[in-house]
Amino acid sequence: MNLVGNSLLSVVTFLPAVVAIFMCFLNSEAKQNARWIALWTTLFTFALSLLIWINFDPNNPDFQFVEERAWLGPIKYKMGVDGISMLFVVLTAFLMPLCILASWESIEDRVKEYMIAFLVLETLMIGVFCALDLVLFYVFFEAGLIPMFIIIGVWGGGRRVYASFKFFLYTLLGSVLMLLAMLAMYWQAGTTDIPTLLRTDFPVGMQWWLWLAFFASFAVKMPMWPVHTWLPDAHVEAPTAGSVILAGILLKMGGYGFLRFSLPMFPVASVDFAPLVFVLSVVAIVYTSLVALAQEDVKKLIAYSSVAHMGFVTMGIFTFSQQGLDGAIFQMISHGFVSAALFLCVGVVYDRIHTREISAYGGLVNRMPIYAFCFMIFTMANVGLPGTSGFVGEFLTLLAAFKANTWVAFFATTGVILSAAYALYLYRRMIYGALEKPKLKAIADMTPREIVVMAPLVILTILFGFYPAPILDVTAKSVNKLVERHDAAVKKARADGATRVVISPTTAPTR
Amino acid sequence: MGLTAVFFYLFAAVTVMSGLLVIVARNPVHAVLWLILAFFNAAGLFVLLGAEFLAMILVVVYVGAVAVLFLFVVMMLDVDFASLRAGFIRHASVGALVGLVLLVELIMVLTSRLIGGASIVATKAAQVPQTVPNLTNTEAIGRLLYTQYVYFFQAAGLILLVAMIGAIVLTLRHKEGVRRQSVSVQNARTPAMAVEVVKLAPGQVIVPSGERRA
Amino acid sequence: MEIGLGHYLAVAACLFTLGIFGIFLNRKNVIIILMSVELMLLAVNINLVAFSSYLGNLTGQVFALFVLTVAAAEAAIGLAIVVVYFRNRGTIAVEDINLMKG
Amino acid sequence: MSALAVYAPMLPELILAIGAMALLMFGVFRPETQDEASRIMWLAIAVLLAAGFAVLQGASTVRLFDGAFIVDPFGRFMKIVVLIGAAGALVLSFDEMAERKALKFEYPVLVLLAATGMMMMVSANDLISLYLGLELQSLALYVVAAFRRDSTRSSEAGLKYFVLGALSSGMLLYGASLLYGFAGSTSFEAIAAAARAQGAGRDLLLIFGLVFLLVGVAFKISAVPFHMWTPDVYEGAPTPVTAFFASAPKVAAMALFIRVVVSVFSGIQPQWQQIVVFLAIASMLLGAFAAIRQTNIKRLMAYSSIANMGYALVGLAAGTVEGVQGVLIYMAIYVVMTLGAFAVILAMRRDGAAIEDISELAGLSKTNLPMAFAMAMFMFSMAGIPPLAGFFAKLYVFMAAIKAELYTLAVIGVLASVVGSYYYLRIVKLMFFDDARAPFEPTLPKERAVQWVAMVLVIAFVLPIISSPLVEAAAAAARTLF
Amino acid sequence: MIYQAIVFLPLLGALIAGFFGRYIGPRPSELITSSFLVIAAVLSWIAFWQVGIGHATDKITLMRWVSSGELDVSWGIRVDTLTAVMLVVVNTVSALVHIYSIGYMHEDPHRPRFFAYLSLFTFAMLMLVTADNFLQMFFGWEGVGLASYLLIGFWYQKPEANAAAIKAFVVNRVGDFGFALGLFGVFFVFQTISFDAVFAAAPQQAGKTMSFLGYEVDILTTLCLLLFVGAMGKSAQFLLHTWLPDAMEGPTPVSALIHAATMVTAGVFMVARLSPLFEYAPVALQVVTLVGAVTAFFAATVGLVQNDIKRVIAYSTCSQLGYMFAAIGVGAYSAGIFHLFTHAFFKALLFLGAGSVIHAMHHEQDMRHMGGLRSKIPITWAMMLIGTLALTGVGIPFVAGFAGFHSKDVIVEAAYAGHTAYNYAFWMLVFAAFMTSFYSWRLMFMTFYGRTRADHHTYEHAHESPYVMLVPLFVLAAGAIFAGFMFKGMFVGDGYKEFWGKAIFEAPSNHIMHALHEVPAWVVMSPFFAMLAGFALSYVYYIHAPWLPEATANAFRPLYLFLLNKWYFDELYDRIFVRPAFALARFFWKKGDGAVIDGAIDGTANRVLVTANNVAKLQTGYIYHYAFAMLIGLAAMITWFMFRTGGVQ
Repeated sequence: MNLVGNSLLSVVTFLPAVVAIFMCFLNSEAKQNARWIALWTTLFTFALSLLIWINFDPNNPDFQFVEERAWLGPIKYKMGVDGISMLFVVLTAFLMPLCILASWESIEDRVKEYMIAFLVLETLMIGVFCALDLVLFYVFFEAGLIPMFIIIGVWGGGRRVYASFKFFLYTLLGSVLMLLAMLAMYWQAGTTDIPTLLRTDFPVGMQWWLWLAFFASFAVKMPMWPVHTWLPDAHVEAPTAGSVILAGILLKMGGYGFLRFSLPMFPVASVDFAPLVFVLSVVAIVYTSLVALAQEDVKKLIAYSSVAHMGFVTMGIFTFSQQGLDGAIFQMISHGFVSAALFLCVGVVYDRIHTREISAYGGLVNRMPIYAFCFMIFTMANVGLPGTSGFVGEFLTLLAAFKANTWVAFFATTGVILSAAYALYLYRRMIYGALEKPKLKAIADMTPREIVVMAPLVILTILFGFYPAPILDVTAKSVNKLVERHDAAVKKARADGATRVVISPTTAPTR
Repeated sequence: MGLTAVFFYLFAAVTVMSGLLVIVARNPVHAVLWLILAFFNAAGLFVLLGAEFLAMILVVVYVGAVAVLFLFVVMMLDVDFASLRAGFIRHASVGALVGLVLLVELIMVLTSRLIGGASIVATKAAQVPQTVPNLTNTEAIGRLLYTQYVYFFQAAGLILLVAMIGAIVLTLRHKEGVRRQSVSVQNARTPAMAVEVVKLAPGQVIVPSGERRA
Repeated sequence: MEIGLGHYLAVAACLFTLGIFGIFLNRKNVIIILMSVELMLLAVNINLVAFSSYLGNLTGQVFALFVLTVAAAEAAIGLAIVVVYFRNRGTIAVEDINLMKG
Repeated sequence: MSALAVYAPMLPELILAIGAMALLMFGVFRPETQDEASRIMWLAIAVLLAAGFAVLQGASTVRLFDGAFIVDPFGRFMKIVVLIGAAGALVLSFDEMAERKALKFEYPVLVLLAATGMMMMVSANDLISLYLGLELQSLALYVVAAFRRDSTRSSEAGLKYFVLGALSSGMLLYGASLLYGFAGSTSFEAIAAAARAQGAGRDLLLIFGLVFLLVGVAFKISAVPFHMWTPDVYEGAPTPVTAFFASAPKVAAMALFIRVVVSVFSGIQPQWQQIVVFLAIASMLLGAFAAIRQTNIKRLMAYSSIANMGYALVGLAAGTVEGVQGVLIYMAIYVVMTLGAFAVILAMRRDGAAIEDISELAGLSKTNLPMAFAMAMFMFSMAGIPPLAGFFAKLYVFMAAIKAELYTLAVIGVLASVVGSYYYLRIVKLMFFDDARAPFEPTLPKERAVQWVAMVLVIAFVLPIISSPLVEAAAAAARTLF
Repeated sequence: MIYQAIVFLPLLGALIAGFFGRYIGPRPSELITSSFLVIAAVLSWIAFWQVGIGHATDKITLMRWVSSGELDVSWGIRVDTLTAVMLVVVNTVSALVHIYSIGYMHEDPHRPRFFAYLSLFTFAMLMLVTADNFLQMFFGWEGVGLASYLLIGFWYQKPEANAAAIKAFVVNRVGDFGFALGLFGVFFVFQTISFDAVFAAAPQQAGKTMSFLGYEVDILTTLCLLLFVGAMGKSAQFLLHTWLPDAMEGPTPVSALIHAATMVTAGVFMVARLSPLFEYAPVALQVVTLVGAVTAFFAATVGLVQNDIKRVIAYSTCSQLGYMFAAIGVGAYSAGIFHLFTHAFFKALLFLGAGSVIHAMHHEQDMRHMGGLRSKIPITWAMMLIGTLALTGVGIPFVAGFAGFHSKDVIVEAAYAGHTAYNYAFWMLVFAAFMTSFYSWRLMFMTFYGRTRADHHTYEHAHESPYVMLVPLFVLAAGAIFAGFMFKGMFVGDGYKEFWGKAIFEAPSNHIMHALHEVPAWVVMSPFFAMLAGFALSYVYYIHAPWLPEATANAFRPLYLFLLNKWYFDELYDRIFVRPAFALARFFWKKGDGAVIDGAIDGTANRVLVTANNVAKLQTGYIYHYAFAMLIGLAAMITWFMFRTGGVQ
């Protein structure tokens, strides 16, 4: 621990960016150097992030590894993690080396810049999860747009310009309102310090507006229906590693935001708006699952399935229960590597055939058994089969949803059917069947490098399916604290006379 | 109605009328002339207000310099006046409406508020330089100008400097190929520079050596 | 009827409005615009002098003096620019001055 | 000595004015060569720096000439920014001008005189000094706008700028005359005292004076609807001049704006607030929308600057210390971004000719990555994307607006910024996503230097070592006005 | 340790065959998995002995699983009589199928994968039956679904196999949907999903209501119904049965193991396991009866006319599962499980026999192309005959008979004793027994008797299967003959309560097991006569007068087609679920996402561009317009303040 003193989080956060700055002075022709530097940096960052996990005390619900420095007057540079955020840091650091590896050969053009963009992106993403100051959070949250915009736009596919603009402007539109809300919070509470704000009671009327503003940002980022359409476009056009990051980490920022801000800071508004979130979540699950069924582009299909899965997350979060929140976090982590893995799978064949049309494939299992195996594991995890990590989160969120509202649980559970339908349908069309397409006749199975990328994901998918405790234990205490504080705050507000007709149904059994 | 009022109305009416004619005159030269008339009458108004020095300046500087400058430029730029002013009133109605609104509002506010009683005027005159009775207007202004307002005076000087530089830099041209007279060079010319004595051998041809000329 | 401050201000307002009018009504000769500006400045001067007179302090007149000075400088620069423009385009019709737009 | 020491606070202005005149003499009596002009350019920069150094000397608030001239921390802050803008613009000017053999010694002299005018504007504490400073600046600017006198565009720019500028200064003067009539004095303190009187907020004479005066100043900061000259002049003027226009005069005019509304009209804050809110909203929206379809990068920068002024006004609309602080920070960052962007624009040269078409930037990242990267940083910064400086600029003004509960204004502002980011992104898109065109000529050292310095500042603003001095200085400056 | 071995040996086998099959080769893979299964089967019988006879129930906690707040679920092994019975069934049949497959699949290049799947399936099934909580049961539940999916789609190059695999999985998921909701409901009501805790708390919840989907409903009834939906899906009950016949696209051993003996009985097992809940939910039990009876009847009718040998058996399976549910529905859990137990033997026998036939006929499955095979493959014939006798319930009333005789008769008696409205369950089951007899014999006659309809080459080369395939048949045949007779006493006899222990709960009011012994004699005789009638009719149709089937079909053509097309369920579902889903999907995609949402976004973007154009047009380039704009701005401000302040002045 003393190796890095009390700045472990800062080191993990900024190490990639610092390396990126040095890489700027690297000779552009030295592509291999750029790759190796990026790989080692991300690996080292991952190792450091494991240090965080190891030294993390799961029994302490408060922020840990806290560091605070002066920054902009009242706005402090403050970092720290708790059970809710810590795992996202590790997840980010974990996915990064895989991204670098996945781009090893598929990116030939402007390799150095590509690696720099990813390293910078890593810093910004980790920063989002570590930031304990509103403005600092916003800076990280929003700054990620720049490298992602560049990644999609420069190394993306045919409609990359449209997709990158849509991605950028959509997300920006959502988050500027959040910025205003943050400023309003600053003036109300007199600080931008997140731990302090977590203890601040905002007036109920103000909570509504603040909640809506934050919602605008996080809903887009999640993305929730109906502001989800940037995602399929962005996914389709982004290079493989970009999709991986997009699905694996960037989407999680929305859910994380709900957990970090909306729920604890605006408890009453959260309760009041929960029906809205439920409706949108259910629509997301059912609607986008159906849409996924009709897709002809494999990346789009996975993108839509991501939207559906994020629906479970929002639904779980707004049940305000331990299971719901645990489930939501678990779902996000799990989706982090499952969807990432699916995009990597797509990348594997895309690198060989250069098309994402589902109909261009078929019968891949004949020549790519290892690939088919991996794809199957992730498909099943996507379907939410018990024994894969995809199940635990879905299960917990649905469990909690049933308590909150049976209608929600009812419709959301239909997602279980639909996800099976579209995922297996995809698998059938791509992997099964006879190998008839001439282009596929000579397709080769995964290379050792690709296997190295996939193997950890396969292992984690299965491991956390059977033994999710490492994740659930870490989150439990912090989530518990959040839930208790939330309940207390709502009770207090209601007792203060802020009675308002709440549409959330009370389904308490008669005992 | 006193004599002042008569003159006021005379000057005021002529000023406004000639102002109007400035902007509607078909011929720019006429416009300049109307402008000069407006200045003259405005000077008259100044006199009525007791500002003789400014009235003087207005006539000298404006009529004598600025307006003439206008006239000079208008005539120098030899514009085909006939074709001008054809499409005079196209959006005039909208413009007139807006202008009229502005005018009405201004007059409403300025007159209704002030003709009756100059209340604020009376209360607020104390802390600023007063007109001194035993000094002429010119003298009073002069005293102020070089003491209290010297800063402005210097600044105005800078402005005029800028105007000078600007006018020169924009319009002065050194035309290529135009020979200018240089008196000092002419005077400094010596026979040695002008005459070349060449000794000629019989049958030798004189070759003009243009290169030698400085 | 006593001639009050308001009368002078009204005259100035009329001149000022005329000046503004002249600027956007005029489509043909840019020099007329410059003259309109002169009218506006004249209006301002009348205002200043009238206030000065009725307030009984000289600041207004001094101000007017500087306005006159600056107006002269402005006229010089303005005319210089007009000349430059004329040299380039051979016209000073206001309607032709729209090379740049959008 | 002691008599002269009284005037020490106006040393910067004296340095500039005397320097300008000295250089004028120097220029007139030296041969008219590029080298000489270039030397004068250097000297002018030195004069600006000397003036800046002089500004930094002193800390208190001093009034001179019966209060017509004021030197206070607010003024010092703005003067420094003005001088940086002017010096930066000069640095950018001379390579470009020398390159096309158009370097004339009058240019630095005029810039110095304009800078003098700006300093006077910043220090103005009297309607007359306000007017004279403004005119000194404006007249010099009219001339430099038309400076390339053989160019139709340049002369048209000068003409338009001049005509509309004259109109605006007429309006300003009319307002000044009304205020004089209202207060019986041209001194800011006297007007402020009168405006603080009971019921002043309902006195239309005062209000009209305010409106006319603000119209005149709004013209100088090109706030909508008094912005119309901006695109045309920016496009037509020689590019180094445009860079100058976009930086220093804006700062000076904004300083004037702030001082006028905050210290002179503090008594009728609700009234001027309405005007400022209107100007801010109109500027932000128009700036955002009109820029979208531009093809000329200088025009684009013009609309961008219009929008930027709108954002700055958002902070001013708050009318609080935080608001003014926000505006100050905004202007400082704006100047840096603008100079950086123009350093890139000036480097867009091919076959000895400057190129102004945005589409010519296509694929710049492939031909000149450092330049493309710098430009991208400026664009993202202008779009207000963290962690770049432009974000913090917006952060501070919106922070103030939110505190003042100007929610509608803030919401419109951020939405406009989203629309606006579209065209900034478009430039990034051209440079990074599109296929490369023929490379530009190699960037000249001075341009590159400005690009790099500005880029480093824009990126490193996030570090407290860069930002906190500025933020604190702005806070101190803002406090002096209240 | 023995239980861990039983459960995890198959998993180990699956992992070895799955991951290392490529390297160690097919034969070692086969041997390893099969021998593991044999060991597991032997251990299962030991366990059965210990638990069933020795009443040594046990509970083992293996590892934490999901814990979140009040929810705390662990992996565990719960062993009681019910589990033991299932262990025996699953492992025995599975072991035999493994062995059988060595022969049946010997030409297939992907044998390691096949055996890995088989073992994986067995593991999942074992997890299901040893579950100590709802979640682990759900794990096994879905796990068998996965294995079923993989095995049905084993021949991935066949499009029909793929389609069938997806269909199986998705339809099962519909059932799981109910199961999942029930599971959530259980947690919601009981704050736990551990079996013991839930069972202990169930009586207190009897008769209470909760709000579900806006209705106030009886808690236990609702939960049981939801859970039963899961059972319906897995056990291919009426409405959710459509996947089972299609699942016959998989290799035949798979059909024997999964779609006859084990997986499809999971639903039956589940209801029996949850008897402490169902006992307090009489309405739910009535539904179970109804669904069971209807399925028994419906599947039998369809089975009458099918031509695919495996499909006939599949519908038969479906029908027999209906019997089991009918029994459970009236409260005779032990009868249902007893039938499950015996059915496993004879149905696996029939399937494997059918597999042997198919093997002999070179993968010909259509009975219309068979006939006269008795002489070619006599051992298979004999085995099939035993299976048929067991299935149709041949035996001497009040004395003894084949396995099916004992178990089915108990069910029919229970159905009578259960006093359903108009005794519908009884009559439907009896009629189903008649049809069962008819189609079973039809199968026998069409396959083995008469003149062959196969093409000459195939017929000539038809040959008896190797012993590796036949030995499992012998074992199963022994079971089909003796299982009923031997175990009747234990399962449903007088000592049944002692045998089952606490594994099956009967409410104090439930006297069905006594009542069924006191039904009238004609009731006891009725299935026997139904069987005889079926046999007779079948004999007439297919041996005596072979032209009759066609004539009958022509005479009742609509009915024939209705049955042949399985009551048009596939078409119906295609119309009301599949096609609308795809249509809706496309609609949401193209219209919802495309036209509306993206339309709005792109429209907004276009509006912005148009606005931008218009705004840019304002910039005309004319000075007077610029001046005019300034004037308007000025005038507007002035006017604004005039009116704002004007009133006051």
